[in-house]
Amino acid sequence: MTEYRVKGRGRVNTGKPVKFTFDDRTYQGFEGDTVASALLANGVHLMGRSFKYHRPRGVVTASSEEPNALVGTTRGGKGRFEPNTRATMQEIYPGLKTESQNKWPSLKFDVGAINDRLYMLFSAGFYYKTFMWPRSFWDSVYEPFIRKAAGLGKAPTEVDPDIYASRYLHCDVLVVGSGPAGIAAALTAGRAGSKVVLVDENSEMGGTLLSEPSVSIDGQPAWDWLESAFAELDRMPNVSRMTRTTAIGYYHQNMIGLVQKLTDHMADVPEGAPRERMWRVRAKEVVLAQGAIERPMVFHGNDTPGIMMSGAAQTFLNRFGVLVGKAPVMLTSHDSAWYSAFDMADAGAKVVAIVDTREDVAQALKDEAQARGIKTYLSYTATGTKGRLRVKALRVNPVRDGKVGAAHMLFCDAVLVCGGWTPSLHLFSHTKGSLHWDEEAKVYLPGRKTEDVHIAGAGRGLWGVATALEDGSKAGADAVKSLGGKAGPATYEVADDRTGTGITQKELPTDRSPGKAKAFVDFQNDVTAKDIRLAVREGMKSIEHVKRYTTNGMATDQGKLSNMNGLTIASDALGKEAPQVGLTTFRPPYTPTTFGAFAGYHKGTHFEVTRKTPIDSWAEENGAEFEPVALWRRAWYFPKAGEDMHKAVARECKATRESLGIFDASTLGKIEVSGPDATEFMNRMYTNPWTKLGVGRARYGLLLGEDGFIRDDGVIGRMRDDLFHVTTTTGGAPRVLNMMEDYLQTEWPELKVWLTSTTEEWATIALNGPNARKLLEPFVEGADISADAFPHMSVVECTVAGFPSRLFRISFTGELGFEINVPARHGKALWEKLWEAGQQYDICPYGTETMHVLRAEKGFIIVGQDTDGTVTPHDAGIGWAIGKMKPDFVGKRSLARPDIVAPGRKQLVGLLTEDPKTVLTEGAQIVDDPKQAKPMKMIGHVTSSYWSEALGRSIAMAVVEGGFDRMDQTLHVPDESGNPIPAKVTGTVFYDPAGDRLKVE
Amino acid sequence: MNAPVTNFDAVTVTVLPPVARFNLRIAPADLAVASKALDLSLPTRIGQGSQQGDRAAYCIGPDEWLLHAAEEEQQAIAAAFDKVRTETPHSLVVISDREVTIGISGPAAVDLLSVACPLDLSRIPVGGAKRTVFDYAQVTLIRDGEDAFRLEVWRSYVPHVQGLLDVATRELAAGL
Amino acid sequence: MTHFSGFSLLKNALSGHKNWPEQWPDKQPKGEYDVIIVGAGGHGLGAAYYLAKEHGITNVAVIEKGWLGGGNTGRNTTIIRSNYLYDESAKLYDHALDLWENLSTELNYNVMYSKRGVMMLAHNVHDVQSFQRHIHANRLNGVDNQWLTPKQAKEFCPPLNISPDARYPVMGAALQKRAGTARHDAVAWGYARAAAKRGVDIIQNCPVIAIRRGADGSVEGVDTAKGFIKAKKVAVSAAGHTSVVMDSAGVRMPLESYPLQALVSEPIKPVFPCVVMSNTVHAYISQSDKGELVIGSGTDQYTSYSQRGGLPLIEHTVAAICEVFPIFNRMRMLRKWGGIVDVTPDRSAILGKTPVKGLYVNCGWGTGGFKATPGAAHTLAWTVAKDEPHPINAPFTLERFTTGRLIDEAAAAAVAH
Amino acid sequence: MLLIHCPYCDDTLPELEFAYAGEAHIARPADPSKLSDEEWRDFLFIRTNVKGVHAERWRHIHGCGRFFNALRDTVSDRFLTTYKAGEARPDVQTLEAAE
Repeated sequence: MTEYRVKGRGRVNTGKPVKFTFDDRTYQGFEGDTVASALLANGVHLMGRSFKYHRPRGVVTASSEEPNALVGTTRGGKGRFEPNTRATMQEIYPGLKTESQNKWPSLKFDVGAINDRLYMLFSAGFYYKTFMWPRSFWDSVYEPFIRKAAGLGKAPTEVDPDIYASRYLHCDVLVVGSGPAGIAAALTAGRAGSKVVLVDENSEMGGTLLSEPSVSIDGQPAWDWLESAFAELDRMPNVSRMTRTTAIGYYHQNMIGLVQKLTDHMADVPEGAPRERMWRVRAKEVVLAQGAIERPMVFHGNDTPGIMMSGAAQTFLNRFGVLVGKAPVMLTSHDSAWYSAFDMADAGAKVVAIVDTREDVAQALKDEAQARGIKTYLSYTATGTKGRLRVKALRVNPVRDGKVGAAHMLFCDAVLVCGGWTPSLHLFSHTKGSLHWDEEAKVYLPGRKTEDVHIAGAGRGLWGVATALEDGSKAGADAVKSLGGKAGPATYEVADDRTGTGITQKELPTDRSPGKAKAFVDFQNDVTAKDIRLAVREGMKSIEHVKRYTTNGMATDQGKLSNMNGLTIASDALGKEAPQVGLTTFRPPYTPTTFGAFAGYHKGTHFEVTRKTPIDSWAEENGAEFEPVALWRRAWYFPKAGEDMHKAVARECKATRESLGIFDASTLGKIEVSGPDATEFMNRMYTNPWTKLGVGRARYGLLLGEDGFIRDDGVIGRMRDDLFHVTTTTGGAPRVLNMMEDYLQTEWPELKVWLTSTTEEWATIALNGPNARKLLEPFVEGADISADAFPHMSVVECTVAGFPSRLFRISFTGELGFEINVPARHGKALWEKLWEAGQQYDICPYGTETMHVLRAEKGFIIVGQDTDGTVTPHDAGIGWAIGKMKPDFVGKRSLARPDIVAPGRKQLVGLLTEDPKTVLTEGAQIVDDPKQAKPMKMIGHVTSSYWSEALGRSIAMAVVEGGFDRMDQTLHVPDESGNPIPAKVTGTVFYDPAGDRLKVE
Repeated sequence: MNAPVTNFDAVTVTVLPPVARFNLRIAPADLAVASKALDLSLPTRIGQGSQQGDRAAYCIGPDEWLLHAAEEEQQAIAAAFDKVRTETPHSLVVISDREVTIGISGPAAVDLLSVACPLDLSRIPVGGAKRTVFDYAQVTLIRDGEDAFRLEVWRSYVPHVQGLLDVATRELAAGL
Repeated sequence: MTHFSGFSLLKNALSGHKNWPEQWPDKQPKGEYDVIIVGAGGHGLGAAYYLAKEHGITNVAVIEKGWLGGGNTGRNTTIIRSNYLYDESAKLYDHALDLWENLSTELNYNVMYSKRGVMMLAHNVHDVQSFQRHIHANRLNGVDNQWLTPKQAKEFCPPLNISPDARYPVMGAALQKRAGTARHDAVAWGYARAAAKRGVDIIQNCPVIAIRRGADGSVEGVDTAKGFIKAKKVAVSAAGHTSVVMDSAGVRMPLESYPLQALVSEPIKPVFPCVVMSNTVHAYISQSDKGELVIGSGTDQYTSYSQRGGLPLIEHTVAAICEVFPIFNRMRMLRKWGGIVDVTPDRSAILGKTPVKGLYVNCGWGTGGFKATPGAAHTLAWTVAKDEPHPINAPFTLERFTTGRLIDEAAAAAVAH
Repeated sequence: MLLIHCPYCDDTLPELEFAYAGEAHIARPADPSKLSDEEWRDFLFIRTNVKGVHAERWRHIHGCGRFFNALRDTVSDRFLTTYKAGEARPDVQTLEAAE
């Protein structure tokens, strides 16, 4: 037993000692301890340094709103370090390593504390007023200096090896908080048969009852009652309980995010177990029973280690069996601190005094204090402390008729304060529900609701165990009723309930110059009462301005401790009531939440879907390099030993043009457009005319947006009078289908047409090259694919290698070409058969890069590369694809807009560099006069640019202002280093303009 | 495709053998014609299903049905519908290869699906089906029993969905 | 109003800071002004400042429904850059950048403009083509923007994951060295203080009910919660609420307002030296001078004024950050908030005159408004003062949606094929 | 994450199954060629962007696939009702009276 541990108190397992380290020193606590309770048990209060002044700081709370005791933790091993962990929430386990933060060289001696001496300078808004002279110093000196000073803990440096999980959960009633109110709500709703989920952020449930063992409920001591209540809840199959589970955010329509910590308290973590799990709960009704948060008191030196919340001291004593001090002074304006004093006295502490700012308190309290020999000072203020690393004394003065009298010292080893209680309404605020100001209690309480939510207990400003139980049960019953069920609130017999009252106030009156007082409001961010008054003086009249100007409430506790004190002081300075000054909005998450928990499974290979074709595995086995295209990964090129991309692509191009290439086109979008009105539908959607396209023939189709710009294209085959096989670009498939459905469902519902995506029904293999037919013919049954019987731009249903197939004769390369569609499961088998048989023609697999080169040699555009969403069919030189006779089609009207028909639009042309060896950079800009000064007049840019093996020179496509009228003009393309590269404007068909290569017999 | 079969006592995940699968689009008024052609009366409410022997039909849209049958029946069924196409316009598209079916069964089946399916699974009736999402993938979820489901997943999304199911299965096995 | 200087700072420090005056008085409206600006964000306050400073028009009121700087100015992720593609955009944002560089001195208010460099990641061949197009265009426009190899990118930003096996491998990056961040609140406060000093009235908590027009159709003034205020010129600079205000003047806008979410992590010691943007995975990140990682998300899919925003989007954004910077997986989110951004069909702003005489508008900045603040404010002031377009804002008209001369940065980024 | 009632499925389902599709009741003109540039601009680009009850389109894209309309309060994001494509916009007063 360490010297501050009290025998017979607390719920920690004294049978199970646990060793852990803090700043490399080993300490012992017990199973059930937090880092904070274990360190306190060892007499350690100093746990951190503040943000701005690096002042020594001790733990001030026993809960998740802790602003001071933030430590770095790791269980050892790579990548498991994390900063800013609350010592009050982190349970200890064997092997846990923790370290203090924001200090150098040591926690006890920190050079950064020099800032504290410059306190007078570092006032609110300091940065905005200075560091401006000389101007040049900002970038080079001041700003780097300021950034160096930033931050609390160190960033992790390794990749996190842990797994994070997520789960959807649907329930009738979600109860947040497992104090008396929450438990009562869960019991009532559970008994009524509702599907109930009860959650609490702590490692065990019970809330205040864990710190109030002396209360008895229905004749049982509080802790026994808890046991039986949990037992009953656990017996109900419709109720589940989750500890270490924080409700982080309240989203639309009763969706609540819960984060459950699964392994951070374990010495040995089970294989495959996630560290945290994000629960996305959809609850029909929500009960918020989050209790209230104790308010600090604002006075000079109120941040000295050893000063903490009185409720925290009570929790450390009763839940953890730790006396935070042996000679504490209580400083309060609320009865609850008196009870803490009594508990500590009863546990063997010598309570030096109870200092209360109120003029008087209930006689019963005074009697109990007297009975324990505790001095009491009523109508007193605190004006200072002694001690730097640990409080040694509290300086107190009487206040008579508003006048602060002579000071005297109360020597002590701890000061336990209570400035009142603030209902915890953070989640309620996430719903944008309104808060109303309770003039009497000086707190905000829940007002108008926007969701199906009930607030119970201290969250509604109610006080005491009996009231909480009653109110919680009522909330549970209300929830059941709004679900259409029946439930009456249960009643509870409560004895020894310690209810109380109190007041809240601004910074305490003092006999010192307020200008010199360091009376902290936001401990972590070092915001003092003086800073807040200064902000108001400088015209910051809304609490949002005060917050942003002083950073009050922006620390990692998000103002849980500081907002109300800050508001009280600001409104006092403004001479207004709090509601007129406002309240800063609480934002999710309720407490800081691990990124990993949000990312969940979406890490590495699961970060995003990677779609793979049926032939993908062949490409992988054959050494393909891949490129991501939309969600797909596509074979980019197939390098042989020692080849870079350019060598490989040159080889693939040559092989295809000279003999035979094979290409996996399975990613192309495919849509089945069928129904009696299919032709009419196609006429309205696409620019081209479809009426005269015969069955068994195919045509290039062009799709515009209603704004007249090119959206997508693809070859479309007519399978039957009432059936089209539409192909789209790889990335465009989902968009095109959605766009078609939109027009069909909402604009032309009268058309009898149905659309079905068949992208993944078919594997698509493209064969290109003079030997394409020679290879394919022997495999084909049920169709004659000879040149005359099966001309260019035809489609037929047949079998290929015995597989049912839709066979197209089309060419995206300018060579004799076929595209074979077979049911996806046969794709790889067919590929392998063709591959085998193709060896006699030196068949060459090629990827997307070669495909791009071959099509560019023929001047075929790629939507999204040669067009960019501002290009019309005419701009792209494919005006021929527009059905001139058609009255209307999607985008037609926009083509008549003034600036679309105006001269000087950018048009797609070919570019041939004067030096055939020079390959232009895709994206490079084009100018008329390379000698002009910057900013230069740019007349276009290079959209596609490749080395053409077939032509033995470079080729490029570009969009150029008035390009069609610039044929044979020489333009200039400045390269990376600005040297202009001369290039001649040409047509876009570089290779085989007559198209003879298609006419292979 | 032969995917690994992962399981522990509470849940089993398997890739099921292919079936003949169709997407049927037809005006509800003409439903009788379709029922006749399929020789199975089609359900009329979205989410409902009807089964008979190897044949099953699930209503997944106001004018959309997912049809299942034994592979060898594919051509016969296609032909039966083709006969009535001109007088009763509709669209029957073979999608046997578009999706791959993953079977998920066992006491923890619902938990496993809940890792990435946002639906309240308790509201999906046995014998019913729904198009929905599993993580980033669109799927059709079919319920065969209290703790037996099928996920029909577009072929190219299968590696992603299976990978997730694999991670989640190990997570369930860890018991936290 | 005290001039901020080393001397005034020291003097006040020694006197316990008791003597700092108000940075701007909280005014009640007069009956009439020469110009009324609706919306006291950085844009509106800036316009008022430049009207007074550059055009000698000081009888100006800036009317704000809430607190100044409380809208998108105080809610954005403070990224400042000018490496835009089209000449029109590049000129406008670069004009802003020139003003940013001198703003602290000009306003005698440290807006903490930090030239830490903005790096945009390319994750696929299409990104590379698109970034090269930007870089070449920027260079010829005299805008700084350079191409980095993955290795160079990692040298510039050490936490970056450049493994080629990543789902979205880094294939390179475009870096604008001159770009960076600024302290968003200070921009609004600095302009407010400087404008007030020149006689501009800043009227807070005064919602505009309607813009009033006379018989001849021209602007007469605005009806507000504090009564009617006369003015022959009214400039609307109300971001997400522009549609509502303009509608009251009978002008319908090509705008939609979407929720945009952002978040910060807990503060950590300096680890992230620059700004990194990845449009492909939707991740925008920098580290504030306080040590928080400041992270921007994409817009939700539906229009909204609720400032709430959904969880799935945030989950995706955080996942994206952890994908590109895996060491941040154990960091914690401290605070998440939402703003309302007004988006035009071509993702470019509308800035200048309207069909209504005396009515001017500055809107449609989408997610990019903060970086434009000084440039937009400066050229809007010109247009209001002279009743004619400034050469730089001239292309950003309402008419372009009729004629089809769009400035489509979004489309120019196009789509993967 | 919103919950949305699909009028075709007659079921209330998670937003993840739906895609927003912009303002509702902007019908494509029968003969666009008859429209002035201004009228065409209005059709293409001008939106009410109302702060309050907004008539908008959604598609149950990962469900039944239907486009439908909704009335949603853009200040609270609360849905007043959803209705099938082609149906007239319901009257807000009667809706709120019905609640």
